[in-house]
Amino acid sequence: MIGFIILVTFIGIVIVAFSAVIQKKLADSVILLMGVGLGSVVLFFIFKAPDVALTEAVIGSGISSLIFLMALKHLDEKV
Amino acid sequence: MFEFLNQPEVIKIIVTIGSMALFFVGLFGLLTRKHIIKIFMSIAIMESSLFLFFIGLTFNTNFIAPILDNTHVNISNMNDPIPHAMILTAIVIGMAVLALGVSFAIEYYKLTGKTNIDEMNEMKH
Amino acid sequence: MSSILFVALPLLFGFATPILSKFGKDGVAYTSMLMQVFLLYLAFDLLSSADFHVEIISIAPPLGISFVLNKASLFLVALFTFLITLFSLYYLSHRKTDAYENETKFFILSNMLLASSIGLVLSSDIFNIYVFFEIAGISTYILSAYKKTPSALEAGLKYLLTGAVASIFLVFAVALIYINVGSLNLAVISQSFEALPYNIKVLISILLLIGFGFKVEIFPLNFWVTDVYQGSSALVNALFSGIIVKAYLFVFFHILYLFLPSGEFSVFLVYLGAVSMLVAEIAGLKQTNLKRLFAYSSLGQVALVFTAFAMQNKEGIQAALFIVLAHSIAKFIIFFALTSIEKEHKSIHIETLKELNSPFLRAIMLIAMFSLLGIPLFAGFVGKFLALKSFAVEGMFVIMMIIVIGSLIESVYYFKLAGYMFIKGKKREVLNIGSMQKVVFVLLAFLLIFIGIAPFIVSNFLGDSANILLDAKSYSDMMGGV
Amino acid sequence: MSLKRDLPTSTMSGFALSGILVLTLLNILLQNMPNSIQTAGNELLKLNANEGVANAVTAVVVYFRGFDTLGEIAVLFIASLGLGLMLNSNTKCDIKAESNFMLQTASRLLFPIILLFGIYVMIYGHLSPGGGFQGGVIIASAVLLLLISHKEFEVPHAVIIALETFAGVSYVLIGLVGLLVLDTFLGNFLPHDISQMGLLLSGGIIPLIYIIVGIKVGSEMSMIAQNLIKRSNDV
Repeated sequence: MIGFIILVTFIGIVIVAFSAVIQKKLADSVILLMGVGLGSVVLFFIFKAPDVALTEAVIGSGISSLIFLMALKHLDEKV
Repeated sequence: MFEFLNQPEVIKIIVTIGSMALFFVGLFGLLTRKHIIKIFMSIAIMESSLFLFFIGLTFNTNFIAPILDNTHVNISNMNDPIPHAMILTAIVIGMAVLALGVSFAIEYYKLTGKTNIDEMNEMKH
Repeated sequence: MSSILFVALPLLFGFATPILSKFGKDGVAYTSMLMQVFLLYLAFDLLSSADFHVEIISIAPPLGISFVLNKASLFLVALFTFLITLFSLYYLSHRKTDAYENETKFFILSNMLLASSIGLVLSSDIFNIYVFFEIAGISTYILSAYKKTPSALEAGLKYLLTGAVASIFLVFAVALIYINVGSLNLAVISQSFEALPYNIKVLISILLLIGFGFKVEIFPLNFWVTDVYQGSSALVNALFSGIIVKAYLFVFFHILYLFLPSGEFSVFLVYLGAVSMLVAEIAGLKQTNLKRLFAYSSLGQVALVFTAFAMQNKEGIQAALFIVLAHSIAKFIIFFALTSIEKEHKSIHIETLKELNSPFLRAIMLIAMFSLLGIPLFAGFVGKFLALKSFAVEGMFVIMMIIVIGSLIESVYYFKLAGYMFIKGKKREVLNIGSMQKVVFVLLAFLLIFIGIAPFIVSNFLGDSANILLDAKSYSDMMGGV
Repeated sequence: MSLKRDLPTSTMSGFALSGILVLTLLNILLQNMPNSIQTAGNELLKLNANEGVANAVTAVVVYFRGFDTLGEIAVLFIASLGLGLMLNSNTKCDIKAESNFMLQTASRLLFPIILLFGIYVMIYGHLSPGGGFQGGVIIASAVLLLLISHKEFEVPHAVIIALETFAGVSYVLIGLVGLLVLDTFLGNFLPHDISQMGLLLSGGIIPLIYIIVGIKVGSEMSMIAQNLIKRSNDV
């Protein structure tokens, strides 16, 4: 069961990451990046690394998304 | 039908292929995207792919997380804590460098109004 | 006194700046100057007492992190501390007229740069080297973008992007090493690195080469260097070419000698270094901006050091360490002189050298250029001579020829510059140099001449450090026979 | 989004180049799948048994490889210093969206809860997953919530700088005391015997350092958030 979940999560993360990279509107790609962060939190949890999962959740998808969204606000991007 | 997926070797292969695919997406974004924030995002994707690759290959499915509760469970079937400590530090360092890079990009945009990496040539003239 | 103070004290002073700035406006400047002098005393004390040992941090090596003090690393520690003290001395007198507006941050960053370059040189744990790689990187990014002008910000941005990509490849290499070897200690890795499958060994070496290649300014990966030099201020360029590049060079080859003692890839690296020297010198010919010109000359000299290190024999490494010493001192003189010129004449075009109206500065710059050129009786000559001798001994005449051609090309634009020094034409108003700055200039120029005339005091010390660097066995014995 | 129009040749060549690179990388990795080897982690787990710390990852992060964490704190300190330097130009551009009443009351309600959770994660770092970094950033996200919802809310500048300085200086001083007492930098000089494994005060200096790390990370991240959101004019 674990292998199946890992496979599905990895496929999901790669698809979300690829669409985040080729997305035209930057705000959408930041939100898709949060999806990648969420996916990697699930994977770290499956890999029995709770500390890393918590750090990735708080910093990887939390504060990084804040930084990117604030940057978009300062760069006057069409949000 | 999905039982064969649970063997450790198969999981290691899935993790390698998956994280290298994510690395490919990040590398593709780095090489082709022009907007400075997109480039920082691709670097963030490359970094998280490496962390998944590293933890994915060093974890053992039937071991438990390296947290002892007070029943003093024997230490033999515990996952190796060193990669967790390394990745923990690397995530925070990656975020600190990204935050600094974004502040450079903001200040550069305020002065010159450029966000496209190809247009950034103040030095050529 | 333990060698951890080299990292702990700058961090302590960095964290405590709000307290230090309570002691008046110059509180931070003078306390950090005091600390650097103390570290200088500590470096020479460790060097003279020659107690080469392993400094344990929290738990004993193979599992814990430790600092390894031997002749080679202590030589660089002493060089870096000496140069940073002169840097602060020069800045203290320079800032009377052209201080950076929030100056405490400037002192914190230069202290952090010192701590991280010493940490890079001393550390014996590959992930700890990655952490110092990042500290050094992040303080150089901010130092290069310090002036906040568009070109400085672009320089900082490009430097940060290449640094981030370099650290990704380094993390990949560290991850692969831990997965296959199971330990992070350099001595343990060096013992079981031979037993790894050939493909993995090649992959890890390539990733390390790319990761460090950006920072060591090797040919395909040094596209960003000249923009960063031109964008950032001349004072900070002295730190870049004098201290931080040398730390990365030393760590890369220290790791290479430990992992591949048999020198499997050394021929490829020698050719890579020689080609990048040639390309850098050719590109430097038609430059009119002085900072860009000296950036290309730094690329050429660093590539020569890379080639000498890549020879992986005693003479090569001895020559490389010698050129590191001579090049750092000469480049400190050049970039300090450029700072004074830039402050006074506001332009660093090549023509301003003609109108330079300060015989003192012209004499000092002449000494530095002669040393960089390799004119006998100057430190640079001894380094280049030893390097050419090491290529000849190994019978690599193609490399020797490339290096000689590169040096000839370099001498073309250096003689052009030297010629400008003697032109009698129209002179600008007199450029006055502070008394403290004069002391720094004279001290550096004296060192260049003294080492040039009497190289034997340094060369046998460098010879022993070359042997120590090559000897992976003694490194793991020092680590407690791991 | 028609693929043909949107992907010019440079993107296709970038796609092909990175594809080739990663494919060669992949087949090297797949051929040499690592079998599980005796890593240094197992010895550290045995060593951790007598450090009296329940969360082995915290023991490794703070004590066995404590120098990395000190270096990492320096990276975060320099990053927040650089951000303060870069973003303090006086062009103040606050959030244009007028935050309505509901958002303000909700954030005022949520702030203490998130703060409490962050402090819990920070203090229990050596017993349950979590610790200084995660707890500090959770506290910073609580501060961030207020920054976004209340336009006039400014992070109390003097308090944050005092906290940050206290935390940084005491971290290095603990390391130096370890150097004096046990002759190893960051040595564990406080009593840490095995009997109180699960208790709050177990593990000697490890929980102490992680709380200090939490204070430092929390104050620095809130400074970074403030600089990004409000671009306040001094740091």
